[in-house]
Amino acid sequence: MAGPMKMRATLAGSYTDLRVLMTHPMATEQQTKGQPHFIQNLTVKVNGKTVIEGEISQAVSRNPVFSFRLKGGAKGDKIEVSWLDNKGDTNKTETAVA
Amino acid sequence: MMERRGLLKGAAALVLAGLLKPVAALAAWNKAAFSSKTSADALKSLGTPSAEASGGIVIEAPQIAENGAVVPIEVTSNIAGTTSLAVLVEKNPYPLVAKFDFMEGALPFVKINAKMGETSDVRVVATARGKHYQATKEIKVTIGGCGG
Amino acid sequence: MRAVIGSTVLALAFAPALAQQKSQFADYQRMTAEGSPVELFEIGGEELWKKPQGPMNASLEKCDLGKGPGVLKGAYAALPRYFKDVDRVMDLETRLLHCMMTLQGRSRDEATKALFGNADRPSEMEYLSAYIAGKSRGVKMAPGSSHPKEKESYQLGRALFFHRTGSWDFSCASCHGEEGKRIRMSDLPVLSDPKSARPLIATWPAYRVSNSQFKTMQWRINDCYRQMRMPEPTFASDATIALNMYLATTAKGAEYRGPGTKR
Amino acid sequence: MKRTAILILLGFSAGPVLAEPTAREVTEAMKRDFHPRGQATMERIPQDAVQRICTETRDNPPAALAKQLEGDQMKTIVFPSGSLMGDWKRAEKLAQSGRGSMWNDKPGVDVGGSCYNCHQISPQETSYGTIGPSLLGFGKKRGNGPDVQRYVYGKIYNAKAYNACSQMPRLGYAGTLTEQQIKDLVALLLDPESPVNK
Repeated sequence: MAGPMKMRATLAGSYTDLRVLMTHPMATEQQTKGQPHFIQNLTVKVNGKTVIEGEISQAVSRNPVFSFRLKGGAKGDKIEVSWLDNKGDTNKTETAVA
Repeated sequence: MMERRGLLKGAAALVLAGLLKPVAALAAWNKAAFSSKTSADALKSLGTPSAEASGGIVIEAPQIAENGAVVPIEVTSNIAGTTSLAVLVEKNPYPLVAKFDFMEGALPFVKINAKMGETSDVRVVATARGKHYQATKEIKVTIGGCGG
Repeated sequence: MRAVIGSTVLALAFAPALAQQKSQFADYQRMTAEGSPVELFEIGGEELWKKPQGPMNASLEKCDLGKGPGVLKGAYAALPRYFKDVDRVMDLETRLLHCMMTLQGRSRDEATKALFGNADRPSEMEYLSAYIAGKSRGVKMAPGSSHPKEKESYQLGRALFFHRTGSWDFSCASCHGEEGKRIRMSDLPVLSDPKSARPLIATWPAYRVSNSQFKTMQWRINDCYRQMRMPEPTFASDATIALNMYLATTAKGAEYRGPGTKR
Repeated sequence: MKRTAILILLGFSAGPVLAEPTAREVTEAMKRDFHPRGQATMERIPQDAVQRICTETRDNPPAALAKQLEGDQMKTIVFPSGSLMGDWKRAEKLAQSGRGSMWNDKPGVDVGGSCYNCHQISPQETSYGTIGPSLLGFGKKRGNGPDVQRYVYGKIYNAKAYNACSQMPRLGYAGTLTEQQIKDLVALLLDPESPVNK
């Protein structure tokens, strides 16, 4: 079962500041004797439309925290962030721009 | 085209059969780039084998890190038309840490926490309008605590 | 009186020099705090606080942390303190364990199975501590100091702090007793000095980047004794609570700013 | 002045209601509230004379008492015959490692001297502690004659023989390091080929 995720989206003048926190071990090959467990893909959508696609490695720190910036934005815009790891686990969270 | 449709149909069938989660069937992850043991190989696999040094890429990170398990790295590209950013830690066993594609609606900016095994250059490669640009910054990793 | 004024003048004269001596890790510490996942532990802790568990299928929402059943605001900042119902001084984790046993009907063995967590084995105690400590943000730290057992706990904690023993002859003060020293590159705060203790204790419990895990004061004390080459202090024992009491009392008056993010 | 300070520490400063517990009372509390784990047995809890007196005097015993303690500690040092210089190349790893004697260490396997935790040693290692003095260029300044070898060996074996309340562990006396390991560390500090002296 995936642990909690948390996201905050706030208007910061000309852009929207997005901060996402994910619970994940991000275990490396070294730590697991060859059985790494880490998030590989993440997707940011605004009102249903994909705006950022990320591919990440086991070198991202445990419990990943990402910040992104979205062009413009308005209060109430619906932001969705999802991730997928190398074992097929996924999680997602949604928030509205504040 | 036919082949692609066939593949998609196959994936859809797997999803329906409950064998694959929908995201898993569609997500791409550049295994060759992430398995590369040098940044040169990783960049080749990403399709950005050479890049021109640019002051338009700003890497904000501490010059010296208290612990390599978490090293905050913030990247901004001021190069017009930037559509992707790749972050590499030169001396990590697998240098490529992350790669982000920015579509309409996103600014070419990202902040991540990366693991660093030792003091190393951090390299950022940006792609804008089909051209590749890069910048590097050294981050010193220190040892703290009793080492128990 | 004159001496006091004299030293104040001296302190002012040296203030600019001191300001320049700020840690070379200041940028690192600021950026890791900004990008800390510590909030995840507060969120997870809130879920656990409200989740019915144990043979009595009860949540912890009626747990009295000293401010009355279920009152969380400022509760952490007032710990450790004396609890009349058990006639004993308790710190946060000791009290939580007490509530798990009394409200949820759980056995001590079961409730203490995963005290110090890691990525594969999360610790309920750590998540709960994050949530509860977060409810004291902005509150001045004021551990109990009036009951004779609170005074006794402080005195034992202070004596433990300076007590040299174990294979390597260490006391807490061996490392945390002299200004300006460090282990490897880690600065060592003088924890018997309120000036050093305040900013530090006011940000525990904390997400520790070296473990990439949320850690509590019971863990901090346990792991120091491990590295001091000592036997293991028993979780929630009077000695561990006393050390906690000594540190919290030394830091009293500091505004709580945790849960923090540390090396 | 010094004597007054000691009297205060020994209990006269405590308020009329509650005195700070004595070292013996603290030992009893630890026996009650600690438990053995791995190689860290309860035998590590009772204080010996050095630990008790250093605790009671806050590491500042009267000179005569300090001298007596140091003399007693000197008698614990077992000096091997012949050269006390081992292999500095092996010692760097020992100096780097912070393992050894902890409840989660395997006796004889996970062993180190924790030297860099407190000392600057080889110039290549920039993450060094400052609780102890810098040892950079140690042999260059002092040479590596038999007396210096004996001093370094003895200091690592039992630092309390030279300074009763030193914060440095008694690495040989406590059984953390073997004779050969201490010899290797002596070489790290004294061998002209060691990076310490380059």
